[in-house]
Formats: sequence, C-alpha cells, structure tokens
Amino acid sequence: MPIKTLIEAIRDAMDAEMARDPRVFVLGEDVGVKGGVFLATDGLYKKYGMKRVLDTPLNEIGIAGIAIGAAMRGLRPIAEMQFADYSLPAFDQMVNEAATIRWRTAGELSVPMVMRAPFGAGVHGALWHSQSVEVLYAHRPGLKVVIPATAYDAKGLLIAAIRDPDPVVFFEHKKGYRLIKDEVPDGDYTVPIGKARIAREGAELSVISYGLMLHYCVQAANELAQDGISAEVIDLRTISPLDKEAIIASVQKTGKCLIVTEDTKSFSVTGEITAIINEEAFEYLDGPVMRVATPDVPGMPHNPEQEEWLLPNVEKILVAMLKLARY
Amino acid sequence: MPIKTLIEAIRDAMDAEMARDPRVFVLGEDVGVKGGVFLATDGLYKKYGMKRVLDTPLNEIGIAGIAIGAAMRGLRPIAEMQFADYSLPAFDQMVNEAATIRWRTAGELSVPMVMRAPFGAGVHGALWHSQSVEVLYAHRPGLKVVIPATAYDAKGLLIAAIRDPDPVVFFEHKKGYRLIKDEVPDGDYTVPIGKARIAREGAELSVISYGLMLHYCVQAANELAQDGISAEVIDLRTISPLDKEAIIASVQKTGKCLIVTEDTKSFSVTGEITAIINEEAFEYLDGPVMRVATPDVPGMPHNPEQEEWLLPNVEKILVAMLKLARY
Amino acid sequence: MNYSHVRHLSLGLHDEDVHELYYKMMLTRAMDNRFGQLNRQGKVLAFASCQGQEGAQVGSAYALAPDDWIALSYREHGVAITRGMSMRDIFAYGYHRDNDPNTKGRQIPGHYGSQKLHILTGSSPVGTQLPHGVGSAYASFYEDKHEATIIYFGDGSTSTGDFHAAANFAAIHKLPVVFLCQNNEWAISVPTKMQFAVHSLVERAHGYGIAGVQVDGTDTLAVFDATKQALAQAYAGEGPTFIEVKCKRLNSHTTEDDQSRYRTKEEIESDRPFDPIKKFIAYMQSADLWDESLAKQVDEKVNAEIEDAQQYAERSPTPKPEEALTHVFAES
Amino acid sequence: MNYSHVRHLSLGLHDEDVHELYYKMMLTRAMDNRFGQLNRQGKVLAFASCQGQEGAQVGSAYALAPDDWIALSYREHGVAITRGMSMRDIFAYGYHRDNDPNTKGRQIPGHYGSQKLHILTGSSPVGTQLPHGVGSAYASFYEDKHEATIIYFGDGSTSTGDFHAAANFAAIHKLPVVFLCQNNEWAISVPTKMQFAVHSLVERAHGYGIAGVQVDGTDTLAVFDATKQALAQAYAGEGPTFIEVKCKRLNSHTTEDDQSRYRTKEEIESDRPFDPIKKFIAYMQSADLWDESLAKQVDEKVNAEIEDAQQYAERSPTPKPEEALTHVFAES
Ligand SMILES: Cc1ncc(C[n+]2csc(CCOP(=O)(O)OP(=O)(O)O)c2C)c(N)n1
Ligand SMILES: Cc1ncc(C[n+]2csc(CCOP(=O)(O)OP(=O)(O)O)c2C)c(N)n1
Ligand SMILES: [Mg+2]
Ligand SMILES: [Mg+2]
Repeated sequence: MPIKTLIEAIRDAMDAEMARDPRVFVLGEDVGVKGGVFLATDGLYKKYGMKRVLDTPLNEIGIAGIAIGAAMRGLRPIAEMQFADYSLPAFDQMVNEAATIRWRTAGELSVPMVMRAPFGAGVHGALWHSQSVEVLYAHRPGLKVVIPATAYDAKGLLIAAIRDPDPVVFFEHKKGYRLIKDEVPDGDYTVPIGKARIAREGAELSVISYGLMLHYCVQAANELAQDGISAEVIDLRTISPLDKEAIIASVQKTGKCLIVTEDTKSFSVTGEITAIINEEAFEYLDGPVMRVATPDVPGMPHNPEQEEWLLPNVEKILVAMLKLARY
Repeated sequence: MPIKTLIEAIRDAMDAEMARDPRVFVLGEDVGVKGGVFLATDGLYKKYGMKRVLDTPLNEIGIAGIAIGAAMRGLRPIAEMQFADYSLPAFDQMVNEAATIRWRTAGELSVPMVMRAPFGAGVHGALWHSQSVEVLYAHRPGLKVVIPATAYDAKGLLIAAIRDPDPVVFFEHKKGYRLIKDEVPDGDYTVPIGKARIAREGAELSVISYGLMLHYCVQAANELAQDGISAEVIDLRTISPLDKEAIIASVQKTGKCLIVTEDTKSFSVTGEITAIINEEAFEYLDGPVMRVATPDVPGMPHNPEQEEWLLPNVEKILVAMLKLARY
Repeated sequence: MNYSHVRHLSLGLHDEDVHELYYKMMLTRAMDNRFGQLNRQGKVLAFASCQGQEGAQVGSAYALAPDDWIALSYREHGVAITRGMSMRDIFAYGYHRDNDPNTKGRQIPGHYGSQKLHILTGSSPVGTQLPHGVGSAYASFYEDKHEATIIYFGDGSTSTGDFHAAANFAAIHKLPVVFLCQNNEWAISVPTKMQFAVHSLVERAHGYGIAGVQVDGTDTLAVFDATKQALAQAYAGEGPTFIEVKCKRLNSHTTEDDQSRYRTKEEIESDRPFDPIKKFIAYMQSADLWDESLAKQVDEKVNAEIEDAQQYAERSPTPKPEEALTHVFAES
Repeated sequence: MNYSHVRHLSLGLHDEDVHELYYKMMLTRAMDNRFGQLNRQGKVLAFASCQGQEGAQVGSAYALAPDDWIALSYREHGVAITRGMSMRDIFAYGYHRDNDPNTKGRQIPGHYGSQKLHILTGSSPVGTQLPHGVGSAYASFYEDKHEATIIYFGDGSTSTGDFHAAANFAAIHKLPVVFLCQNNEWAISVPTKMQFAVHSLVERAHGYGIAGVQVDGTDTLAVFDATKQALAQAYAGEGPTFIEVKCKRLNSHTTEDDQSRYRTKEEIESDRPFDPIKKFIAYMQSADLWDESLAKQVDEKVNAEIEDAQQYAERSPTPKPEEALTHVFAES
C-alpha cells in the first residue's frame, strides 16, 4: 500500500468525496488557486473549479455561517479555517447554530458540514498558530470533534465526517502534516467516528492520547517496554463523543492511566476523561489518573527554546509513565 | 445589615466603583436609559451620564474589543454581555486578545476590564437564555472567571474584579438575581478572587459547587444531616484559577467528593476538579468523585417540564450524596 | 395609462389578492393579540409582537414563489402565516407542545422552521440567520436553481459581524438574495441614531455594492412591489437587493420588555397612526374593495381559526420530559 | 502661488523633513531586506515584508503627534521605525531575545507594542486591532484629551466582523480615529475582487457615514498630507476618516508564502515600478534635495545601524525557558 503523509491523506479524502458526491464543496481563505496555506486543497481548484473550491473573504463568521446555510439546503460543505486559532470568530456560529439546529427543530433541519482546521504547536508559530481548541468545541453537545493521529485514519475519518449527517469539527496537527506518514489505501473507505483504537497493546498501564502526542506516547511505551513495563496506548481518534467503552476497558485491564494532551492542562479534555474513569472504573484504579500537558500559559511563545521547554515530549511522557508504573 | 438581592448587590458594586473611580465605565446593549434587561445598571445612566453608561450597537465583538482598547489605555471598562449565551461572538476578542495581552507584551500592556453577563437556566428562556459557558473562558490562561453564589460575594467579588489589573469574566445567575438574598454591607469592600469558601462545614463528604446550584447543595446537605450524615459544601466563587488548596483540604478531610454544576456534564468544569482531586488527593479518596449536572443536550428546551426534568435540583443532589455517602 | 386608483392591478395583483393580503394581516394581528393575552395568562411564556410590521411581513412574503427560501429571526409571524403555516401549528408551538412542528416545544415562540414551507430555522442570536440565508442562496446558485432566498432581520441586526459577512459575500458572488430589513427604529431600547451614523440603511448596503431601496412599511403594496422587483433581479442573476422597510414597533420589544422605561407616553402614542392595516383598509376603500360585510366575514373567519387553534393547542400533549434527549444527532 | 516644484513646503515640511522621510524609508527597506536574509539563514523564523508599502507607512506615521496612539497588525515595520523604535529593539525582537522590549521573544516578528511609543500591541488575528484602536480613541474622548488614534490594517481586514464593529462605533460617536487601510490588493492569495464588490474601499467607509479618501501609496507626501488632514479632523472632534492607500505588495505575503503559486511572473514583475522609494528619490531630485553624497551618507548610516543592531541581537541572551511562565497575570 502507498505510504502517504497526513496532509496527502487529507487531500485524498476531499478529492475522493468531491469526485463521488457533487454536493461536496470546500470554502475558506486561500483554498483556491493557492491550494491552502498547507496545500491541503492543492490541485482541487483546477480539478473542480471555483464553485466547489471557493476562496472566501477574510471572515470566519461567514465561512461557518454560509456553510451552515448551504448544509441546511442539502449541500455538503467543508469549511476550512486557516488555523484552529482563527476558528474562534466562527465559534458562535458553530456552537450556537450548527450544534443546535437538528435538536432545536427536532430533526426537521440538519447541518451535514465539516469544519476542518490545522491545530497544534511545535512550528514556532507562537500564540495564534499553535493552539489546541478541541475542548471548546467538544463542550457543546451536537458537535462531533475528530482528531486523527495517522494518515490512514485521517483519510477514513475525514470521509466519514463528510458523509456524516451532522456537523463535525475536524482538527489536523500541522506539525504532523509532513511528519506523520503511513500506509493509506487508494480509493475510498471510512473509519467510524466515535471509536477509539488500541495503538499499542499493553497490560500494566494505559496511556490515552490523540493527534501528534499519540506518537510520542507510543515511542515512550516502546522505551518503557525495555524496562519490562508494558503500557497500552489508546488513540482516541474522536474527542466528542468520547469512546467511553474503550477508555474503561483499558483502565479496567491495567488499573492505571496517564492522559496526554498538547493543550494547556487546566480545563483540557484530560479532565473529562479523568472524570469518566472515576465514575465508571474507580474500583479498578491502582493509582491516580495522571496527566501530561502544556503548562497553563495564554499562548505558545515564538522563542523555540521556550516552546520546546513547554511542550510535552517523549521524555516527559516516559517520566510520568514510570512514576505511574511505580506508584 | 441590609438584606439585598443578587441584582441589587451587582448594581451596588458598579455604583460604588463608578463613584470612587472616574476611569470606571459600563458599555453594552440596553445598559443606558433602560438600565439593562435585568436592570443591573438601573439608575446609573441618570447618575453618571452617557459617556460612562454607554449603549452600544448590537455587536459583541465591538463591546469586548472596544473595552480591551480602552483598558489598554488605562480606563476600567465593565463590558456587559446581555446574556452569557451572546458573549460567544466576542469569544475571539476575549480569549485571543484580552487573555494574551499582558503575557504577550511581557507586562508592557494590560487589560484591566470586566466582562459581566447573566448565565444559567430555570427561566424557560430556552437555548440562548440558559447557557453555562464558564468552562469555555476558564480554559484560556490569562482570564479569571468568577461566579458568585451570594449577594454579599457578588458585591465584594465584582468590586475586586473591577479593581483587578487583569481581565475578569464575571457570570451572574439570572434566576438568582431576585431569588438570592442576603446581608450586604453598604459602602465598598472586596472579596478576594481565587479563594473558595466553606459554605457549610461537614465531615463525611465534600460537595463542590458554585452559583445557584450552591444553594441547592446546601439545602441537600441540611436534609442529609437529618439522616445523620454530615456533608461539607464548598462554594468555589472563582472558577479560574481554581482554589486547589480549598478543594484538596476538604477532600482530604472527608475522603469523598460530589461536584455539582448546572452546565451540561461533558467537558464542564467538573472534569478539571475531578482531575485535580485525582492528582493531589487520590490516596484520601474512599469513593469515586461523582458529578451531578445537566444531561448532554445542545440547548435547554423552552418546555418547562422538560427544562425542570433536565436541570439539577435538591432531590437529584441528595440522591447522589446518599449514594456517595453509602459507597 | 394611470392605474393609481387601481394600484394593485398595476402590480399584477387581482382583487382576490387584495382580500387575501387583508385577511393575512388581520390573521397575523389577531394571532399577535391572542399571544399577548396568553402570555399574561401564563400560557405563552415569551413572545415578540409584530404589530406595526404586518405590512412589511405579509407584503414581502406574499411576493415569494413557493420555491424561494426564507431565513428569519423571531418576530416574523406574518411571514410564517403568509407562507402558509397553519394557526394550529403556530399555537401548538406557542404552547410548547409535542406536536409543534417547528421545534417540538423546544424553542421560544417565533423561531419558525419548516422544510415544507422552505423556512430555515430561526434562532435568538441576532444576525446569525444572515449567513445562513446567504448560504442557502449559494446552494441555489450552486445547483443552478431558479430560486431566491429572502432574509428577514431588523435595524439592530445590521450592526452584527454576521450581517457584514453575509452582505459582503452575497455582493461578491451576485447571489439571489433579498435582504429584507425591518427598520422599526429600535434594537430593544437602543434607537437607530445610537446604532449607526448613516441616514438610511440603504447607504450601508451601498457600502457592499448592493442595490438598495427604502419603502414605507405601512404601505403593504409598496413592500410587495419592492420585493417582487428584488426577486426578479435575483432570479435574473443580477445579485442581491437590500430593502429597508421603515416601520414602527407598536408594542414593546417582547413580553419581557416595557418600552415605557425608555420612551415617553407621547412618543409611543405618536406611533399608533402608523398602522399598516388601517392604511390597507383605506386603500381597499379607495379601490372599492371594502364593505362592512366583508370586514365582518374576515373577522369571523379569523376568530374561528384562532379559537380552533387555541383549543387544538390546549388539548395537545406536552412532550415527555425524557424526549428532550432526542435528536442531538441523527438517529441511526 | 504655485508650490508644485516645492510641494513639501506647501505641506509644511522642511527640507530636513524630506531627508528624514527618505532616511526612514531607506532604513525600513534595509531592515526588511536583512530580515528576509536572516529568515533564509534560519535566524529570523517568520517575517512579513512591507516592501512597496514604505510610503504608506512612513508617510502616515510621520504625520502623527507624539501623543497620538497607534494600533497595528504585523506588517507595519515602517510605522514602528518612524515612531522611533530603535533598530536594536527591532532586531532583538526579530531574534526573539530576552531583551526584546515588544514581546520578550514571545511573538512572531512584527507585532510591535510599546507604552513609550504609544503603540498598542499588535497580534496575528486579522482585524482585532480595529476595535482596540477605537477603544483607545474612546479613552481619549472620555478623558477629553487632544489625541487621535491611527489604526493600520489591510484590504483583507475590511471583511472582518471586527472592522464592522470598529467602523460603525467610531462613526456613531465621531471618535478621533484615522483608519489607515493599506490596500495592497491581496489577502494572501485572495485578490480584492474576491474580497469585496465595491470599486473603492472608500465606498465601504461611506456605508458607515465615515469620510473617505483614496491615496497613491507610492506618493509618500500624498499619504503624509492625507493623514495630516485626517488628524486635524480628528482633533477637531469631527470624527473618523478612512484613508485607502493603494499600494503593491512587492514580496510574498510572508516568508511562509510563495506568491508565484497564485501569480504569474509577469504580474509580479509589473508591480516592481510601483516603488515608493524610487518615486521619492525622483521627487527629491525635482526639488534639488538629492545628490550622490547624500545618498551615500544615508546608505552608510543605515548600514551601520543595521550591522550594529544585528550584532547587538546576536550577542543578546535568549530568555530562560521557565520565564515563559511569567506575566500570565500581574505579579503581586
Ligand atoms: C448576538 C445577540 N446579542 C444580543 C441579543 C439580545 N437581543 C435580542 S433582540 C435584540 C435587538 C434586535 O434589534 P433588531 O435587529 O432591530 O430587531 P427587532 O427586535 O427590532 O425586530 C437584542 C439586543 C441577541 N439576541 N443576540
Ligand atoms: C482571523 C484570521 N483569519 C485568518 C488569518 C490568516 N491570515 C493572516 S494574514 C491574512 C490576510 C490579511 O490580508 P490583509 O488584511 O489585506 O493584510 P496584508 O497581509 O495584505 O497586509 C490572513 C487570511 C488570520 N491571521 N486571522
Ligand atoms: Mg429593530
Ligand atoms: Mg492586503
């Protein structure tokens, strides 16, 4: 099977769905001739034309709101936010409108749209090219929030998101765009939204993560194996709704859990996962649920030494795993 | 001491600070001649004039953004969002700008502003007059998030917020505006931001809450006392930064903890509190940290029976307390 | 030749249309009055009256073709009624009953939504329906459909970022949109002079390169005419039109508001004459389309509908509490 | 009488001012070129070039009084330089050093901020500085200070909800604001015809009731003149002015962008002549304010400053990693 990068898998997914379904179109800033600032839509403008690969004015309220209106009319918009950080002007449209339309009309109207955006740090992009905002969208019932960790999942999950009858918020790790490479089948296939996967089998502790951090967790787990400690790594894939069964099953098996996110620690998704484990697997816990995350700063500094110092990495994860294993 | 309602205490606080400090002014929709839709600013327009009690056009981006600019220039704006639900168009200005300005300039510039808004359900206001959005603002370091449960605290905390050198997001429970009444001293005083209080002493389990729910928790705790079970009730008062010491001290004492919020359960502030208890008081836990919250719905229904069925109440809290006590 | 004494004919309206317009406005007024009473009785829990704006709403909605789409907010009862929503459905909604086809009792009254009637669901956040309406127009353009989308909003809504996004995008792509702005001079208690510095919102529209026209909202036929022309331009692919309908908000903002807090009695009274229904009756008289028996007939028909609808709503079941948990996502 | 051959005198500028303007533009250009080189060397990690816009930036900033305030975004190096930010400070920032007085190395280059220089901190989210600038003007109005606030933004920024909020509010209250829009014809790869349907952004300004004027951005004196007049109007309490400065973006959007992906070589080349510095030299020659020795002097002065600043930055310490945790809130 061909090896592809995360960004190629994303492009594949959109191309495949646009070829299959004439209702699918992309709108956003610089998605057209330029092909997106990360080239996610490279070539699509040539192939599908302006109507279906539409450069919008600089207004995220409009990108989201127009996508919502078109989706209510039966189209399948893919709204690209140039960076997750810049999706916040559209936050009202996404949570007060997109998330509520099916429920508030008791199914009369719905919003089959995807909002995609690059997220995550590590590229020295500073405060507004580094954020993790998944928890903000996950908080509102009615939105699904998906973050792939592999190129395979990226393609399968994005195709599933485009076909989903409800609004899906889809975040792609920008540092992973070219770093993450794995086997991606040609043609179309879906990976189910709402199902986590076991990225690495293990017995003594569970590590739950997603996105780029997932790879650091697997690396750390492999190193830990050399000390004879077997860690299971869970790739959430979907942040909301969370796959509680997968989380609980793993914790019941291992009795210990470490949660790793790139987001700042407080009020990140790690809290909800901890609460679920508490409510549903407390008796199985042989130690506290621990967390590795970015310290609470208002933004990521541009200064690379500071950025590196703040971000989770394999070593920090390994230290936490050892601490938990020895607990 | 005079007994005042929550809304009177809020008005008192603004009046006192406007009288004391000419830099303090209020801006928002309908805050002027009308005195606000809940009359929070009733009388202030007459007393301080248009410059200091300013009706804005219908644009929350502007209300927040203009307040931020004026605050950087040394004024002390109080930006009223007519409902917490309608603060979301201003979300980008609050989290990407207000929260970051001191940090990103390493202290060169700062934003001493308050954003206040009524939040909470129980008044049949449906999807957009019922929301709890505190966790959305709490997620971003650089913002303080305050929610008073008593009239006394409301006045003292709002005065503290207005004097705070950094941006404070201040939520007031709209159903509590007239329901909540207690002794409020005349003149000015402050209640420190970042400090929780013990609303009711107890020994066998801790109940952590805030806002209107706090009163339900105290009621439930009093009823529980009749079964001879002693519950301690913690009023957070500040959602971010959380008073970890107070939370941990209480859980270390009781070994059991119930967290109650009016927000929908998933990804609410209850998760972060659970995680903190896990990290810092795991060994003291004699049972799982439990939660009472609104089920995950995209909005609150207008239908009163449904609304009542969804919302936490004394009985639901009592049931959870008993369950935890018996654990 | 001079049609002035039979103006409706010059607009392509038959005598029956005039009677229909009268009936729809009377029905809207009666429904509006009844909802006000029911609110005081604690049966309808919140309501935004449209009195004074019936001409703007019925006149414009009457110009729409069945295929056209509608985006609205919370005050457009006359639009829903003209579009054909039944009184029973409207009252079931007002009574937040299980058989409310708009929201199943989930929303406060006025946020109509219907696939059948081509009404996109309204909501409370002011301005959000504007990009939705433009997205709907983009869908028509995308699929080369001979359809327009009309977007209803108020003067206050023109201040929102959503309005800015919607107007700008519609203008760039010459989308088939009619921006129908009901300028009732107030955003709750904020008068237009505190909302914008232009004399007419048509100037605001020009700032986007959108053609604009101002109409007297008490002149129902003028609103109909302006909307028809705007729709023709939309169908012809000549882009959006902004129609500023000047009207008065004869009641308080909503049942939660008391306008005497920010307006003098005299001011409020001075608006009373600006009643589109009074003006329409005068037109009917001038066109010999009016007599007492007709008026009586319409009153009886309207009252019967209202009574029937209220009884229907009162005997309709309230949704089961646990049903509030349904429709978060598509049920598979 | 006819000042045309000594135009700067007619604008109240002395010969020294002309030389100063030339020097600031040359310094800006040299700094801009050096940052581009340093980016390719991996020393400056991201940079938005302002080449082609020096006339717009230096010409407007030169018109400001010390008390006036500035809100900007990320491309206004010429503004910071004209305002008096030292090359050493600018390079310490570009090198994300601990002694960067703007951000302590925390922000990507270009988001200047300084109490001393009355520059409100810039940021990446496009448009957000517009309400800040209006809030700053409200503060001046609130305290009856004889100050104006100038807000720098690009053509693309006029599409944002923030712009809409800022322009509308400033117009309503006749605030002392100068909206200085650098229309460089692009929002990254999106050309103005895909951004708005009006021929000139001045029409957009009129939609708010704001006076507007369009200026040739390669004509530095014209920009200076327009800004002076706008400031005079602001000080006089006559409200905001919108200045659309037409200019070319001679380089790609930023060091992350490659404009050859969306523009032909010919297009890019055809912009080259629109260089405000070339045009300014021509003016100086026409006014007998130019000779080779002066040019040489300025070049040497500029190069010396750049070299000194770069060496200063290179020997400056990088902030301690753990210091990233400071200044989240006021340290008590
Ligand atoms: C985003 C947002 N902000 C504030 C409100 C509160 N609010 C409800 S209606 C209204 C005024 C709307 O005025 P206008 O657009 O003129 O419509 P009208 O009510 O006059 O028909 C306001 C401020 C809201 N619903 N949404
Ligand atoms: C809210 C937001 N959306 C998108 C972006 C990405 N972005 C950065 S600059 C830019 C174009 C800005 O164009 P313009 O306002 O004309 O300024 P110019 O870069 O031409 O000087 C875009 C889309 C952003 N920074 N902020
Ligand atoms: Mg109005
Ligand atoms: Mg530009």
